Parts: sequence; structure tokens; C-alpha cells
Amino acid sequence: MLSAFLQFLISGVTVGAIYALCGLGFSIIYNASHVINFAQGEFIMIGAMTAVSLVEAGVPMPLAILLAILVTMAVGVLLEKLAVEPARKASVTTLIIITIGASIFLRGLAQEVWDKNFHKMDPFSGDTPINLFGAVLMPQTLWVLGTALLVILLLAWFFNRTLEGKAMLATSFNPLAAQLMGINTKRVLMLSFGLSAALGAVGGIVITPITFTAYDNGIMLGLKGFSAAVLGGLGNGFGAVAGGLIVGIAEAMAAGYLSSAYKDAVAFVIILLVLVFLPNGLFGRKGTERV
Amino acid sequence: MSGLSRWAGLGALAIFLAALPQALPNNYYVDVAVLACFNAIICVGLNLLIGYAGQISLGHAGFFGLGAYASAVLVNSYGWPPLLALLAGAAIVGLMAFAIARPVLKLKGHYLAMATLGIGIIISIVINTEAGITGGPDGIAAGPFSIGSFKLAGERDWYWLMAGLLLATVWLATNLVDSPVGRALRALHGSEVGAEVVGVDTARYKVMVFVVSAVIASVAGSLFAHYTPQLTPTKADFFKSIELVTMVVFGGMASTFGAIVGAAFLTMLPQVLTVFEDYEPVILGGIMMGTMIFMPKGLVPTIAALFNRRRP
Amino acid sequence: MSMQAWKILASAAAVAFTAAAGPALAADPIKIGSFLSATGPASFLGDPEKKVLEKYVAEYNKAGGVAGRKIELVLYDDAGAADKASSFVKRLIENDKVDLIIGGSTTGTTMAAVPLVEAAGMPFVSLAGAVVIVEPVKKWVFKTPHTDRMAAEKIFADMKKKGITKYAMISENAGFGKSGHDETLKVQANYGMTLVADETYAPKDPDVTAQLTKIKNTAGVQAVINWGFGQSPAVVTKNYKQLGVAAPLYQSHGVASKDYIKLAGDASEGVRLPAAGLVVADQLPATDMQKAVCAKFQKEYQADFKAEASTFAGHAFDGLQMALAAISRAGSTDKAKVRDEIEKTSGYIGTGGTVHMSATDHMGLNLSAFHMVEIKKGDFALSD
Amino acid sequence: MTLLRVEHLNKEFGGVHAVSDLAFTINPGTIHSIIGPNGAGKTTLFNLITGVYTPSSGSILFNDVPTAGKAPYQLAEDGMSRTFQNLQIFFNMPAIENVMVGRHLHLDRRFLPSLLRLPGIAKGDAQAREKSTELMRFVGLEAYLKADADAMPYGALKRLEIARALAAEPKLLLLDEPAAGLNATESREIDEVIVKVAKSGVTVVLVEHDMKMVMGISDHILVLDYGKKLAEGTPDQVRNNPDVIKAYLGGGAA
Repeated sequence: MLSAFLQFLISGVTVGAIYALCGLGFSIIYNASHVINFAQGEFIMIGAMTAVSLVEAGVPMPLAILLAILVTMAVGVLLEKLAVEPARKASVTTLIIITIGASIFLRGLAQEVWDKNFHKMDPFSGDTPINLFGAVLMPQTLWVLGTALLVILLLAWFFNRTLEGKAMLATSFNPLAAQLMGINTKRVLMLSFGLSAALGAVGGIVITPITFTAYDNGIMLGLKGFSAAVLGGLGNGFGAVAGGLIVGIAEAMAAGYLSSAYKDAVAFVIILLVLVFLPNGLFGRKGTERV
Repeated sequence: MSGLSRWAGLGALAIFLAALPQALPNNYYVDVAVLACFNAIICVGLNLLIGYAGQISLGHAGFFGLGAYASAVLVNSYGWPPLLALLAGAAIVGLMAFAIARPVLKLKGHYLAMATLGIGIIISIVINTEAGITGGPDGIAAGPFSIGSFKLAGERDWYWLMAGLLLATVWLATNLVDSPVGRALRALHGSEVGAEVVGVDTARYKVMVFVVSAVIASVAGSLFAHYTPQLTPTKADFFKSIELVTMVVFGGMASTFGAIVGAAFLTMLPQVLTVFEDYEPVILGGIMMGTMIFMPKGLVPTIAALFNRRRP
Repeated sequence: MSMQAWKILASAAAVAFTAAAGPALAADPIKIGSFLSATGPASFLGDPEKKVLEKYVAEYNKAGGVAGRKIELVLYDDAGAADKASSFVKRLIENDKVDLIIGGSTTGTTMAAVPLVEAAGMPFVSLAGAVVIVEPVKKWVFKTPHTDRMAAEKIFADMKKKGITKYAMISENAGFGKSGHDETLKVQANYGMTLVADETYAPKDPDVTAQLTKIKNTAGVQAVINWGFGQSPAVVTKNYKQLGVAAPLYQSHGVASKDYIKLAGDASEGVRLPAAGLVVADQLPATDMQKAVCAKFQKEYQADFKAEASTFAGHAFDGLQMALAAISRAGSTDKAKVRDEIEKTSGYIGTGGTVHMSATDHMGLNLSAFHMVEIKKGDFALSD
Repeated sequence: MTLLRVEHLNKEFGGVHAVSDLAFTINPGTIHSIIGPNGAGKTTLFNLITGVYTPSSGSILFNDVPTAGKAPYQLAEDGMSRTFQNLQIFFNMPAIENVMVGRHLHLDRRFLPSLLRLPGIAKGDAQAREKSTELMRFVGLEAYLKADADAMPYGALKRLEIARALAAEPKLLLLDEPAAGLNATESREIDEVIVKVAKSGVTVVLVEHDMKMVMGISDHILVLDYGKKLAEGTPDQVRNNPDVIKAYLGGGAA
């Protein structure tokens, strides 16, 4: 049953690539601020819903995508300015509640701006399946994978080669020292929200031809994205992608060989086991406590 | 909190709880008050873990759900007396929490959040899937709560039971917080290594508080199973967990009375917000964000600080 | 801090409770209470139901109300949560003092209401599907939609005609899917059917090819049934087409709306499903009494909401019509009388079929209420 | 008889030898100082002794019992207590309760009696509060008896840690830079506190940069450089050791 195995794998990679893209957004904000933004899923939804509604209104796809990314970025920056920035000194738990509040708010807003229906988007390059040794692969999966790959490369370049990126990393390690070095940490934080919102939007748009979209689609994607980012190790883009793929493949294999009802549970058991042995995720920085 | 002010707080709470039913025009209001008591009891327990010991749990609804389903299943399908089922549920949840606590509570911050979230989700998947036992997504009815021939019926009966239990839980929780055990919990929140070097076995205390808060949630769950006409898996899911944490943070972490206020406020809020119909989520989210931005320490500590400042 | 805590608690409670109490209302109008899953995972059901109730109550009032009395609708959104539903039902009964309740988009929320309405003696028309709502018969509880068991029977009857005996099932791991799955198993023996593969998926799963691959690789699968609603049946349908599974795909009445065809696109060609007359109203023979009712409802709905009415919208319409007719016949809002009149509903022609209720049947629909439809060229085509 | 014996102690962090092949002993009832330039491994050594870090190799014996495998709280039970260079204050608690946590090992800390607040618990707490008040006065914090820890200045917090460590009634007290960030007057006050503590029979190990303090109160001094022992002896022996002079004044001055 090689072809079945291959099909499970492809299914897992498809789903995993979706989770990976969602997880990357968490990583960026974490890198800049050590904040986990539970409204990240809503960025994904807003990007997708904006793009879909623009396309439905007759805007050409590339322009619709660009506009959707810009709209989502604006939402991200606004969220940072109005909700996160004023509460920078609050505890981690308080910030979690603020971003959860933001996610409820944005979802409620989306339900009013748009509607409660599901929406679709056409695949970027047709929907003729590609046959691989008896298993089929949809072209859109390649788009998702390619986007994830491109995003990692861009992020690696951004964080290692550009001043902005290095400033972001520095801010995450030690905000005070970064500020003393002349880094505008407020700007860095804003940039990180804008960037991860943009990334969420890109992810949301690329996956919509596979998943459809609706005002409440961000919940599940945000949850799985968070799982992917934590499994891979927070703040590590490569880790988020690896984490996403592992979760996706674990789910597909569990559905294929164990029980489809328990596939999500299997994924979470794997995450738990990994965390028990690697408390900072697969590729997370091991923080030595200085005492 | 000194001994005197603790008794004053308990007394005030007791008077409030005793007087409240007079102000409630009909059983619907009593129902909301009962639900607030349920949430308050869980939150007082959860606050020991999150507020005092500084360990987040995004999976506590799982323990609430386990307790609830243990009762519903044992009473409904196996004919156990409700009280025995409640104790069995608490024992099962306590053992389970004990077994997972040590490895899980080694994790910190967002990793701990992820792990507890995962545990909660796994529990809710099991409840949802094992329909033969749990009734699946459509739920199960546990029937009324009875001890011997005494049957608890009607919202007002339930109110007195839950108000009494809330008072007892608050008494126990404040006792614990204001003891060497409670100081150890607060200390490990402040600095784990700082607590260790003066002899606090931080791992043991983390396990202990985790089990205590899980058992409180389980007992509340067991009773809830009898109170609700139909117990469904949504009571054990991720959203319920988030709601519980929100109540704790909203009311004020490391404040037992804050947990009660948070639970009461957020239980009532959706009932009030129904007038906004479809705009309810926007307003609920807005209130959550606004409160946490302007009162990052939560309602009760912030307002208490305000009062203290005004006092000469 | 204790005194402060006490003050805060007291004032918060006072504010919230006065706000919740709202202004006192005159008892003059007929008060219809409703709790629907207008948001949340079942908003697919509750949202159109809410629109329909609000629209038609307004229209009745424009036309002077029922029996000379205006109708007041008190509607709450339970977001699909059973405990919220039970709170709202208590609120409707105890606080709003409604005369009758229409609502309960899902089986879970309906079942949370059942003990409460039974205890209070409140006529209740449910809009949810499962058989347990009316079997065994509960004195005060009625329902308008067809049951999932009927849908399963309709599918099996169709399969039998085609000579199919072995089938596979893929169902959503949530209320509707689970209940449909279980009812299917209960009636399969009556039609001589054997289940050979049984898979599930979680709501909002982006891809189900793993489960479908397993079904595809199971020997002897002659047809596949999918139980679910919302976006997931569209995902199933797309993946089904991608994998090139040869066996025919049956969907449930849960997807009987144009949205499904729009989402699944070409992949939905050839999918068969049981559906109420509403979705194929224009294709019904002129002799079918349902034709005119459905066409009118469809037209009015589309005029207001710029979208095609789903069968769920129709359930709410039917529930409201039957309830108001019963009140009108009873000549009052006396709960016992209204209940008796609802039970006497006979020959009501609604979007879901012709209803004949009785003391032993609180739904009053039979299999003839369902039509087998096939999706052809992006539209539902009658295929009985 | 020795209270603490360190033998062939090594600690590596990813290839960096923070402590290498270190051996020394500490006798009871003395003030023992550990000095050395920044990065010499002093704090790492403290963390190894108190069980916060696990040695890469070598052994530490406390009261002639190996400490290997013991967690910090177990070593605290055995009679060790310490302060930190990077403050480990419980900022979420009042100052007095910080010190009361130090009494942890001397109080009834069983779960059920605490939950029910049996009379014994209340009595123990009252005594702990009294004792902690006394200790805060002893280290010069009488002004902060009612303060919250997060409202106290740095110098006061350093003393608060000392009071907390003393509350545990240790046999061995390890103080990591107790005078850092203090002005001259405050330093002298800390001096006196340390001497008083030592006189009461507690063995004190001190990491400190304030040479005036170190030379003034130490019975014995250990000099570390790059994780290795550079010299050891009485203040006079160390002061005149050519290696020490070279390390402290730089090669050119020799």
C-alpha cells in the first residue's frame, strides 16, 4: 500500500504546510516582543476574507491579494498601537487575555463587515491533480509549500541581514539594552505586528482555495498555528514550519492508520511528549536562567 | 491579607450571598446567579494556580468536563448515587492531574500554556468521540442531584447549595493562601530559585496546587452535570478553558475576591449584551481589551488600590 | 480590601441585573420566544432561521398581527452552546414570560430546553433534526425539520434502487454528523445495507484525503455517504473528486443549499442527496401543492436577503406558520390550548412537506416530504 | 573537620570551562571570601554548591555528605542558604512575607492543617512573623516592615535577601555580592551584619568585589581566575601573592 502511504503523506504535507504558514506569524511577533498574539488566526481570516470579497466584487486577483495584505497589515498595526502598546508592561497572562479579546472583537467585526457564510477562491493554477505513484497532489499544495519556503528564506534574510531584523531580535532578547543602543523599540513592535499580519494574510489567501474561508476560520488555524510554533520552538521560523509539518503529517497518518476521530488528539499527544523531553520545543533556544 | 480582613471579606461575601436572592425577581435571575457561583468556585481554584502560583492552565475546562461526565455517566448509566459519583470523579481527576502535573509543570510560560491547552483538548476530543459512553456532541443528562431521599429541585435550592459551597471554597482558599503552603506558592511565582534555596520544594508545590485546582473544577463539574438539563462537550472545550482564565485575569490575579468578581461579571455580561444581538462579540471583545489595557492587574486589585490611595 | 470587594460585587451585580431586566412590557401582544445558534459553529443553521423569524413576524404585524394581536419576538443567540441555550430558555419562560418558544437550531441546544419546557408547560417547536427530540413523544415538544433518520432512509432507498448493498460513511465529529451517522447505522438493516468503512473528521479540517484514501482502498465500497454541514462537506466533495473515487457520493440534507454547490464547484457534479421540496420548487410538478408555497417563500427570502433560502430557513418559516395558526385556532395564548392545537396540525403545506401531527407524532412528516436530488450543471435537479 | 569540601569540580557550558578542576575546603565558623575578576566563575561556583547547576564532573561534600543529585531545596534542608547577585526577590509579596518564606522549613507545612487553618498554623505564622520582624531589624530594614517588596530600593532588597536567607537558620550562608550597588555607609552596615552572623556560629561564604570589605572581615580568601584557583589563604597571604597582584594589576605592572 505504498500509494496509500504516499497519499497520507501528501495529505499531511498539505495540512502541515497550512499550519506552518499560520505558525510563522506567531514566530515573528514572538521574536520581536515575546508576546503571543492569540489574534493571529484573525489576521489569517481577515486576509482571506478581504481578498475573497474583493475578487467577488470584480477586482483582479493580484490586486485583490495586494490590497488584502495591506488591509490586514493596517489591522495588525492598529491592534499593536491601540491594544498591545498601551499594555506593554502588563504580565504575559494579561497580554494573552488582551489578544484573546482582540480575536473575539475582530471576529465579531468580520461577521458584520462581511457575513457568516463560507467563501471560496479559485486555485491559483487550476485544479487538475498531479499524479505521483498512484497518489494525487493538488497544485495549490505546491503553492502553499512554496510560499512557506519563500517566507522562511525571506525571514532568515530579514533577521540576519537587515538592520530592521537585527533590531527586532535585539529587542526581543533585551528590550532595555536595545533601547539604550538607540533602537526604537516601539517602532520595532509595530513593525513586527504589521509584518506578522501581512504574513497571516498571505497564508490565509494561499490556503483559501483548499480550506475555504469564513469569519470564524481563524480560530482553528490560529490554534494549530500556535501548536506548530510551540512544537518547533517559539521564535524560530524554521521550527514553526517543521512543527506545522509534523502536526499535519501526524494527523494524516493517525487518520490513515489509527483512527480519524482521534487524529487531532494524536497530534497533541506528540506535542506533549516532545515538550516533556524538550521543554523549549524542537528548535527553541535553550534559555539558561541567570541567577 | 491579615486574619481580620479575611474574616471581614468572608463575612461580607456571606451577607451578600444571603441577601442576593431577595433582589432577584424570578428564577431566571437565580439561574444566572447559580451559574456565576459555579464559575466563581472554579475560578477561585484556578486562581490558586494562575494568580498565586503563577502557573497558567489553558485546559482547566477539561477537568471540569471530566468531573461532570464522570458524574453524568456513573449516575445515568451505572445508577451510582450522585454523591459517590462526585467523589469518584474528584478522585479520578485528582489522580490524573497528579500524574501529568510533574512533567507538564516543568514547562514555563507559553510552553506550559500549550501543554495544558493540549491536555484540555485531548480530554474534550475523548468526551466528544466516545459517544457510546458520553452521548457524544448532543450530550447526556445526569438527572437531579439527590442524597438519599432528599432531592435538590429548583433554582433556589441550587442557589443555596452553590452559594454555600462558594463560601466554603473561599474560606479554604484564603486559609491556604495565608499559610506556609500559600506563601511557598506565591514565592515560587516570584522566583522559583529564590524559593528553592530556602527549602521550598517548588515541583511538589506546583503539583499540589495543580491537583487542588483540578479537583475543585471537577467537583464543580460533577454538580453542574446535575444542574444543567443537558451536559454537552462544549463545557469541556478549549473555549470554556479560555473563558475561565479570562474570568480570573479579569477579576484580578492573586485575589480570591477578584476571581469571584471576574466570574460573576463575565457570567452576567453576555446576558446583558444580548440587547446588542449580532454586535455582542464586538462589544464583549472590546470590553475585555479595554479592561485589561486600563486595569492590567484586573478589576478588584486596581479598584482596591484606588480606594487605598484615597484613604488618608 | 474586603470592604472594597464587597462594594464592587454589590454594585456590579446591581448594574448588571437592572440592565438585564429591561423595561417592563405590556402583556398585550403575543410573545414568541426564540433561541437560535445565530453565531458560532452552527450559525449555518441559526443565521437564516433568525432572519426568517424576524422578517415574518414583522410582516404579520404589518398585516395587523394574529387574531387582532401584535406579535412580539424575543430572540436570543445561544452560539450553539447547550448551557447558554438552557439559560436563555429559563429567561424566556421566567423573565420574558413568552407564550410559545420556537427555536433550538441544533439537537444539543434543543435537548437542553426540553426538560425546562416540559416542566414549565411551554409549547415548544424545535428546528433541529435528531429523532430523539420527538421520540419518545414529549408532551410540549414539537419539531419541524425532517429527521436525520428519514434522510438516511431516503438515501438507502435510492441506493437499493441502484443495487447497492455495501457502503462507506464519512461523518463530521460534531452534533449533526454524529447523529446522522448513528441513525444511519440504526436503519441500515431495514434496507439490507452493510457498512464497510467508517471514517470521521473534525469540523473545519482543511483536508480529508487521508480518510477518503482509506475508503477508496476498502474493498467492495459501492457508495459513500457524508454526514456534515457547513464547509466540510464541500471539502469532502473536492477531495473525493481529486482522489478520483469511482463510487457515487451521497450527501445529507445538511448541504441542501446553493452555497454548497458554490463552494464545491465542479466537484459536486453528480452528488446525490435527499432534500426538501424547497430547493427544487421550480421543478416540482404543477400538481404538487408544495410548489407554490416554496416558490413564494423562496422569492420573498431572496428579495430581502439577496441569497437563496436554505431548507433551514424553511424550517423556521414552517415553525412560525404552524405556531401562529395554532394560536389563531385556539383563539388565545392559553398554553395548553395552543399545545393541543399544534398537535392537531393537519394538512399544513410548508417548505418541508405536508405536516400531519398527532398525539403520537410531533413532527408529522413522512418520507414523501423528501425528494432525491442530484447536482447537475451546478444546480439541484429532481431525481426521484 | 570541614563543613564544605570541593574536589576536582568542573562545569562546562557548551565548551566553555566556567569552573575547572577546582578544589578547596571551608571550615565551620569562618568567613570565607571568593574573589576574582568578572567571569572568573564565582557565581557559577555558588550555583554548583547550592544545587542550582549540576557539575560536569567532580564532587561537593557538605558535612561530609556528597551533594550530587540533591535539589536546592534539599540542600536548604541540609543547612545551606544563599543570596543572589541577580536579585531573586518575591516581588509579588510584602517584604515581611519574603522573610517569612525563609522560615518555610521551620513551620508546619502540611496541606490539610493549612487548608483548615488549624490553630497550630496560625500560631506558627505569628511566630514566623515575629522572627522575621526581628531579622529585618537585624539587617537594618525596620523602615520597610510594612512595605511591599516591589516598592523597595535596590540596597534594601539586597538586605532583604540576607534576612530571608538567615530566616532559614542555615549552617552555611552563601552571599553573592552583598555590597554591590551600596554606598560606603551601607557597605559598612552590611559588614557588621556579616560579622555578627559569623559570630553566631554560621559559616559565611562571600563573593564580593569590595576589597576593603573582603580584606577586613574574611578569615580565608579563595582567588579564582578563568574558573581556576589562582591563590588561597589568609587576607595577608593573598594580598602579597604575586599571581594575584599580576591578575589584578595586569601583566605590565609586575
